[in-house]
Amino acid sequence: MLATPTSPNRAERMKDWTRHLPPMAILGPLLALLAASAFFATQADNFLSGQNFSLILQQVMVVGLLAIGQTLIILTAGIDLSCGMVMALGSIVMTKLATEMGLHPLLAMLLGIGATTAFGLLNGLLVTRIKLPPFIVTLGTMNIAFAITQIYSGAQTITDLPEAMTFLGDPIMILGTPVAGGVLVMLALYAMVWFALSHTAPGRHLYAVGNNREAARLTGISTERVLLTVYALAGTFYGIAALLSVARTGVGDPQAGQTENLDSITAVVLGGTSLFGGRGIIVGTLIGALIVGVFRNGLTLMGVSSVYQILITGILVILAVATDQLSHKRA
Amino acid sequence: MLATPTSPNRAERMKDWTRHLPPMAILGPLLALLAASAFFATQADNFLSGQNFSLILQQVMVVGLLAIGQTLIILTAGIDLSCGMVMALGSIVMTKLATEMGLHPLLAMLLGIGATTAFGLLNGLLVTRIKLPPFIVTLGTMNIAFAITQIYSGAQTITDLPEAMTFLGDPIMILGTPVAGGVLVMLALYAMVWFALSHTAPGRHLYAVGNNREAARLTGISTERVLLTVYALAGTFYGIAALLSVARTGVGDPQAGQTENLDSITAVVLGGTSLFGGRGIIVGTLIGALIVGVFRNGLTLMGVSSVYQILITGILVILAVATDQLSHKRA
Amino acid sequence: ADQPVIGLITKTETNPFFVKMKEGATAAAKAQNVKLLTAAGKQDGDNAGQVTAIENMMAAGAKTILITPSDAKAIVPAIKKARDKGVMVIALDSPTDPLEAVDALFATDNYKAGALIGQYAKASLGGKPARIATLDLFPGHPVGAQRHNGFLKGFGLAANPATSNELSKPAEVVCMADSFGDQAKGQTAMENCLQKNPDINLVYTINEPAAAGAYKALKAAGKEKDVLIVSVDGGCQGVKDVAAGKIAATSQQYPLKMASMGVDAGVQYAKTGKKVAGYTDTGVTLIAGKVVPGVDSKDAQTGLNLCWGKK
Amino acid sequence: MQASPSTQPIVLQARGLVKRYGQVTALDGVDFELRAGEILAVIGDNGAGKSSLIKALSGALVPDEGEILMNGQPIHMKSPIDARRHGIETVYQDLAVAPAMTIAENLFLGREVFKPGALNKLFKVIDKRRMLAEAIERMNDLKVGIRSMTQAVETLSGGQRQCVAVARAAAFARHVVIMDEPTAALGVKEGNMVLELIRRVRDKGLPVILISHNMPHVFEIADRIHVQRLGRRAAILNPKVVSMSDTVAVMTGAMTADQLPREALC
Amino acid sequence: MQASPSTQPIVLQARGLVKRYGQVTALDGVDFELRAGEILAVIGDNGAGKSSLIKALSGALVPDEGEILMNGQPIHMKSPIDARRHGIETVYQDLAVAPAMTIAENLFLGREVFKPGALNKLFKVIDKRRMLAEAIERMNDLKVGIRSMTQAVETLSGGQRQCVAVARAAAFARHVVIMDEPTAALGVKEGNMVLELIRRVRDKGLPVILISHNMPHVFEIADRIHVQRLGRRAAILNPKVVSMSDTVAVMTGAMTADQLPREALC
Ligand SMILES: Nc1ncnc2c1ncn2[C@@H]1O[C@H](COP(=O)(O)OP(=O)(O)OP(=O)(O)O)[C@@H](O)[C@H]1O
Ligand SMILES: Nc1ncnc2c1ncn2[C@@H]1O[C@H](COP(=O)(O)OP(=O)(O)OP(=O)(O)O)[C@@H](O)[C@H]1O
Ligand SMILES: [Mg+2]
Ligand SMILES: [Mg+2]
Repeated sequence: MLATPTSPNRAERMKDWTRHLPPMAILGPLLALLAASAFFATQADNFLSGQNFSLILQQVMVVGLLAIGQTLIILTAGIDLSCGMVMALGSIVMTKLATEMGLHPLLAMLLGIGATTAFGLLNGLLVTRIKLPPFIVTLGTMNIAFAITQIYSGAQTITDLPEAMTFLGDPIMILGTPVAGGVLVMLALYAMVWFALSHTAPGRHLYAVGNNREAARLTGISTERVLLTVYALAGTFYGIAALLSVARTGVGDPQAGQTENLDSITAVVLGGTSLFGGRGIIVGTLIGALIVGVFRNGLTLMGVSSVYQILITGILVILAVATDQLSHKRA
Repeated sequence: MLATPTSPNRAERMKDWTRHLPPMAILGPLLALLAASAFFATQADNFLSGQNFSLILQQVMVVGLLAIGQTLIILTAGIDLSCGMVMALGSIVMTKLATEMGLHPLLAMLLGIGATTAFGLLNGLLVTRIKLPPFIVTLGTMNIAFAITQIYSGAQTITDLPEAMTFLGDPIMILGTPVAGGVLVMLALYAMVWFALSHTAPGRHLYAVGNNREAARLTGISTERVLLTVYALAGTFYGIAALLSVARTGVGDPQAGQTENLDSITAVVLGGTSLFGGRGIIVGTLIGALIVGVFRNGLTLMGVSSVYQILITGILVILAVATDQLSHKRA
Repeated sequence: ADQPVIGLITKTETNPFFVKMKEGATAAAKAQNVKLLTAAGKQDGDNAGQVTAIENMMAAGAKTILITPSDAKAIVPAIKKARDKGVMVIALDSPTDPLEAVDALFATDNYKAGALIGQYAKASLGGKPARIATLDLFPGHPVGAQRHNGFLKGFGLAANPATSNELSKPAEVVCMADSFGDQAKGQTAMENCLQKNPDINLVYTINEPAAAGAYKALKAAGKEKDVLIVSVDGGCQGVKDVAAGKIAATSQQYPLKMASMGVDAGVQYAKTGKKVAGYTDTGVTLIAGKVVPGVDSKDAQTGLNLCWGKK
Repeated sequence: MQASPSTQPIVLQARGLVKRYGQVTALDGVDFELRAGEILAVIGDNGAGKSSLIKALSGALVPDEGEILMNGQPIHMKSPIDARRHGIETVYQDLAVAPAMTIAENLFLGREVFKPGALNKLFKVIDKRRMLAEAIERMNDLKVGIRSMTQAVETLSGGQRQCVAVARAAAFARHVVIMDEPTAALGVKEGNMVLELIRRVRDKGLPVILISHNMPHVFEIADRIHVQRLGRRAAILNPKVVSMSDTVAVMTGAMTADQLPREALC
Repeated sequence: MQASPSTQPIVLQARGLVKRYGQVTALDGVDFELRAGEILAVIGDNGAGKSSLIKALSGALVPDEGEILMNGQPIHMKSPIDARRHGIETVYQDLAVAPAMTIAENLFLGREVFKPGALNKLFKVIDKRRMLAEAIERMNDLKVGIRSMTQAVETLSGGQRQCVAVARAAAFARHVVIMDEPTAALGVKEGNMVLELIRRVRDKGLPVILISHNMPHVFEIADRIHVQRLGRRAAILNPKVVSMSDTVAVMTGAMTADQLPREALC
């Protein structure tokens, strides 16, 4: 209030209004992750080992990277259904250029990331210039990217890649545990994006755009540029995801990415980011991706068949978000 | 304005504000449908025949019926990712009960529709009671319904159905053209839903809830009940879709419905219904479903391979909505 | 007179196996001057999409339809309707259930393909107790079940018959996971299986991409020498992997042959009105890196000559 | 025109209403009385609990404690539908209209007129023509002249929307009309017209509860003033006696009700 | 304190602005002048084009015709950023705040303070601590006391939000502050505080454009009154001379400017 002796009553009332602060927001997902880990540790012998955790990290690195781009887009109140397919396109472009065209692997990798960035930019242009809902835009580009991937690759897996393209899949020993280089790339990118989102002006502008687009515009933020940048940047992350998926599997696979669309959204949502935009923390997404990875790994170790794994994933998604919702409920 | 001599200027200003009236809203999709039909008529010999149109209708009848439920949900500003899986569950329940349990076909059909309605109700309860976003809820129930379908059917297709379960797939001669009974059911349901949406109080309430939920609540509409009814009713339509899919294919197929989730959303969007709720006409959805059907049929007749069909569908979705958007743009 | 019209409906047009099949058919059609229409389901298991395709092809005047059924049972009523209208329907690659639902079947027996690698694996292991991991397709898919169950049968274990879509799980199978026929998912599945059971010594995979993924996981764990991988398909890449010792053995199938036989039959029907009938086994060949006594196999070079895909 | 308000019977009454949001206490045991045929203004600082009080009286909010009586009988309202059944109509601060729907539809939202015939009643088939005719008639009754009743509300200016909301309440209320800041967004002319509308409603014999921050409006039109402060009723003032500055003093807590002359209270 | 406004130099000027929305003409050739050090009130009926005028002056809207001059120089503003560069700050009618972000962040939104060092500048690394300190300082300057600058704006009451928006404009403006109905949603006390804040801004030497429907507020605070009607300027009135009722008459078109005594105009 203005500088008047506000009644203590009023002041007290205010206190509780204070929304859960950022660190609180990832508390839920973090607890879920720990609970799940504890559960599996008691159920499966081989779950609790540094090596298994490094394995899980490695298994989530591709989805984890896709989910960075997905988080950025969801923070602006958008959604991207095309991310997996765009990634597949990127992996085909880079592997095909490196093998059949004989380009230098590094150049091929850059061109592959360029292709996914271009696709992201296309999404962004359709969203900002023609003002189409992101759901529709990416529903369309999902099909387009898939078709181009198939046509360009002739539906053939691309093999015999140069060593330089797959070294990120090779393990590096850290504290006696082998960790894939790609995992380190993923963790580094999460740290960078976290810093950019919370400590730089463009990061804060992204939140503002997702929170109240018109207000952001009126305070002088170029919302179009923010959105375009976000979609293009998401495309870049999908390109890096393509790189990691190529490094991990050692091939360019035109069939990749088909389930990753929804997986990445699931990770973001489990990580506590709101689908309405403007609220969420990137680290939550990493935790969300890990939750999915831990469940898939743990359930397999327990010998649960895949149909039941799907069932459990479905229940998990609803339960996680419901718990979050109920705990946030004021009234 | 209040009863004062408002300046003619003011009155004139008002005129243009008048939004496109309902019939205008489906003009775009209708023109698109006609244009597509005209195009294919020139490109493929066998396209322009009553029999081929009856065929297209028959091919869209399942998606068309799912899209009725989807439209209702989208009109309330929701979305349903689970519809196809719920339909598959329904078709398994009804066929299994009719064959292995030996229930009377009619009873089995009713129980199948009951199962899908129950699933719709579950979606509705999660959306209204725990206030979860429909996207998350149906992402979860999509997995759950799929898993239950697989477990319950043992992943086996169910065959040897009683005649009474498939008669809706049989053709009826109308004006010398064979038309599947299911098509008539679909058309009748579209007519009924159109009437209910535009001429009954619950229909108008549905629009009000989608348009401004809080306002609807304050004017005394029980928004919870409206939403619950919509989700449950959508479930019922998915059950009827299950019936038609069983009638059409003659089997209970646990793999059914996987592509129909997005197909039904595509139909709704092509039909001009807004994903933000409150605006749209059910007949537009039928036209949207037909556009997809005409393209698939026409492209196949032209001998276009399916990868290119996917590409064209992707472009089509964006183009259709973009045209709609650009034509509506004021300023 | 009019060109005869022949329709080819595959499960998808994104699986290399079916892409090759389509190429074979296209080539044969060109050679014989027939109009070939192609269509596919939107994804593996999309029966409704195949039904739609049958109808559209009939509307386009096809008198012969070649189809690789996504769902052996579910497609039957639609095929019956087509045949009632005088269309000759030939199943390629996979049978319908019942078999007689089509005029003819040009196919490999997936159950038998599984059985061959099962027998090979049994012989290779010698008397050693088997600890098996299976990397299957995805829930509910018939081909996944046939190959899996056939493999177990060939290995001498109790297994469901060819008609079942359910995967058997005898005690020797210590880990079962879905690979979706995809390399990345196959790798993840293998990693988790190894974590669960480090002493796995035999891996069955639904196809060669999954096998490649499994190999990568094994190699990362330093176990690629101790574990036998067997697979099905016989694509060129897979055969190369056999030659390289990554995959011990694979059952090779012949999509091009199926397709060209189908087109030939269609042309014959158009010209003479004579339908083909019955089951023609287009053959499965066991391609193995090492010969083991008691099991017939061909070497990788033979496989490479006959393989489909990019040679 | 109107009788001396304080002798009129009490139509709507609330006793000791409490409403907490988490640890925020919006209503802290507020009492309230509305008498027949009067315009009762409710004033108070931002956050004093005016809207919360009104929401409790209109069924949009269920109080944690306390009771509400209509004509001396306790009533329990769980939703706005219940309030409506008791003849209470409300104009909310954030106008409760569906922008994409027409004016006529908005007027009748939640109380559609059905076509005659049992079947039509059963299926709740609405009589669009009659609703349109009635909308025009009722708006004319209240001298609100809007060109076309079939235009969407989103095509109206803020002032026109306000008029629609006020007219809706005025047209359908049987016992009480509640208005939460009906003139806040309006220009001078439009504001005066809404005041005129409120008078006309009162003259139809309906008591009106009016929430407003606009003191001149309040003093121009109110028969009694309920002053809300910190979730309670601080005083009931007589605008014919008390001064505007004293009223503001009570409202802000600078003065208590006892410091006022007795005739200022009522 | 302030010199006679009509002799002061013109800071911001608009000539013949036209803005059409489809066939709706929101601005119909409006002229406008703001002089140094004055509070200029803009009044008019709903839909008269006040907000549109203000949006044109603040870069939120590009007029179809006409020109805008600052200190006699034509300026072209294509977005609010341009206006800000020219030292024009605006408080919009529908408060432009990001509810989930903190008060400090909202204050600095779009003009974050970066940490020192070239690298930090390059990556636009924000200096949270300095922004917080500055936020407190600037709010204190304006005697706005909010408990914690790190609480989210959505936890504030309507009045507090309004204060944040006003304070933001006042704290950062270099040439002109524009306020579109800053007191509309406020109670008496809060409203008076915002008026006080506006006076303080003027006393810092900044001219203020104030849009308001609240006549008493306008007459209390304005140095000159710009009356907007049907998309044009109907008159410029001197609140010290003209009566409130005459002003309303001009606003509603019941009277034209020529019918007023000459000294009422300025
Ligand atoms: N839904 C809610 N959740 C939490 N607190 C609320 C809610 N609604 C109101 N409050 C709080 O309750 C108190 C009373 O609010 P109310 O809206 O009744 O005030 P008011 O007198 O109408 O104020 P105004 O004049 O600004 O409209 C305020 O402190 C407000 O912040
Ligand atoms: N985005 C828009 N599209 C179409 N018409 C508009 C738009 N914005 C304003 N108008 C119209 O332009 C005219 C002037 O509007 P403006 O908002 O400037 O009025 P105002 O004087 O600020 O009114 P108020 O006092 O209600 O805020 C009105 O007729 C309004 O309906
Ligand atoms: Mg209020
Ligand atoms: Mg305005």
